[in-house]
Amino acid sequence: MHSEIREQAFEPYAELLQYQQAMQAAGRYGATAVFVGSMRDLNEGESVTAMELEHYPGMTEKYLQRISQHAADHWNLLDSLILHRVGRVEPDDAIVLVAVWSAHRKDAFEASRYLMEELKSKAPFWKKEQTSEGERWVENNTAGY
Amino acid sequence: MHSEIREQAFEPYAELLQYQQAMQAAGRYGATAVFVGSMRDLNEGESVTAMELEHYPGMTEKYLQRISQHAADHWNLLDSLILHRVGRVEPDDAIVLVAVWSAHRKDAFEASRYLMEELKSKAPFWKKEQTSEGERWVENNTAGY
Amino acid sequence: MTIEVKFFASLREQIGRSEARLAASEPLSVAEVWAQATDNAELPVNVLMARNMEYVDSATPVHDGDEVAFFPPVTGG
Amino acid sequence: MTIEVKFFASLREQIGRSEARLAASEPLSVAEVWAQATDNAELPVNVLMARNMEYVDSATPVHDGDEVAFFPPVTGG
Repeated sequence: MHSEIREQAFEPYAELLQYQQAMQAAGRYGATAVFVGSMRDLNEGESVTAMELEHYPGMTEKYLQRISQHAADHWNLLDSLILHRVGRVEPDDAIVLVAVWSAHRKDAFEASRYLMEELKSKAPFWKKEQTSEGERWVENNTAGY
Repeated sequence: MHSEIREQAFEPYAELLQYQQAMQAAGRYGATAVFVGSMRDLNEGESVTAMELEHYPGMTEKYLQRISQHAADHWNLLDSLILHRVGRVEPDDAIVLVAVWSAHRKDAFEASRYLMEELKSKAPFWKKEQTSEGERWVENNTAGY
Repeated sequence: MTIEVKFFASLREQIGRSEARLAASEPLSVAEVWAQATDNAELPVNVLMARNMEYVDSATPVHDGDEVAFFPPVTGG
Repeated sequence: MTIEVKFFASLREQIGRSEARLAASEPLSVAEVWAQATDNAELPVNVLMARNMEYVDSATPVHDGDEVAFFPPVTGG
């Protein structure tokens, strides 16, 4: 179970593979559910050229750790991984990676979705977009359900 | 939108990355939901050393194509990918990869789960396990909900 | 008319072959195809049936040149 | 007693600073920390509040050495 804030761009599928190999759980997980959130170059009808991702150092890490632990308590999981980018982000960059390994798919699907919804609704991150019209704070995350 | 039967082992995250780069949709997808089903070395309490995956050539491909099309009609997706292994499979091998790209996470999550549930309940594949006690056909897929 | 019949997985092993070709002189349902292809074996309760690679039920009529398949519950993914 | 106060994102920009340190002689609630740290600015309706990096509400009491943070709705992921 690992969660981490990243200040540099990361390639989510390479990270996944590396983490999975280090887990040494080959043959035990039947189900891996993954979500990758990437930066789009369009939001609310405007072209977005870059984004500054701010967080609350200390609280953000604590919050990601807590939801990971909650998922591990609530579903039958072998492991989970959360990576979240901060700092200057460009279109197509990965913003967030959530991955969950389980023996069975129900647990993997539900836990990955739980982690994303909790992260989006409560983890202290804030996005400021740079658009052709200037800078603007993103005001609300949509509910995913 | 692509679905394919594979007779050789594949590395799902390398396949994902390759497919995603070829999509040329950088900046348009904000959400990628992925599911990987892998072979476990234990099932129903018995050690499983290998598996033979049979399919119905023609119907299986048609069925995967149909559920991909249904997902594209029902959710707002940019693309989807399904790879499914057949033939002799060994523990830790990927059996299935499902990936869905969308602007928003709700569509990606729901469509990936839909594809997996349809695939598990209706796509014509059959597993025969080799265990320490001999060979046995897997009799039922559990419902994922 | 000629009908191609296929069996898969455990059903193929039970029946002892993967394919059969029926020559029928009158219209058949899927259930009748099963009966003729298996020497009137009992149709298993949980068997799945396809005609021309589409799921159907046992009452579905079969036409000349159709491919009819019988198989157990699927276990992919 | 001493209280560390933090502001994030658009709230930080509105208030014009990211941190403040309060010296208080009597017990305070989170709402009172906000008032003292912002010269009695109105508490925004949708503001989120944390004490020692845990979400709290505006009535929560604050103790010596606590860190209290105010920020707008989160937009990560």
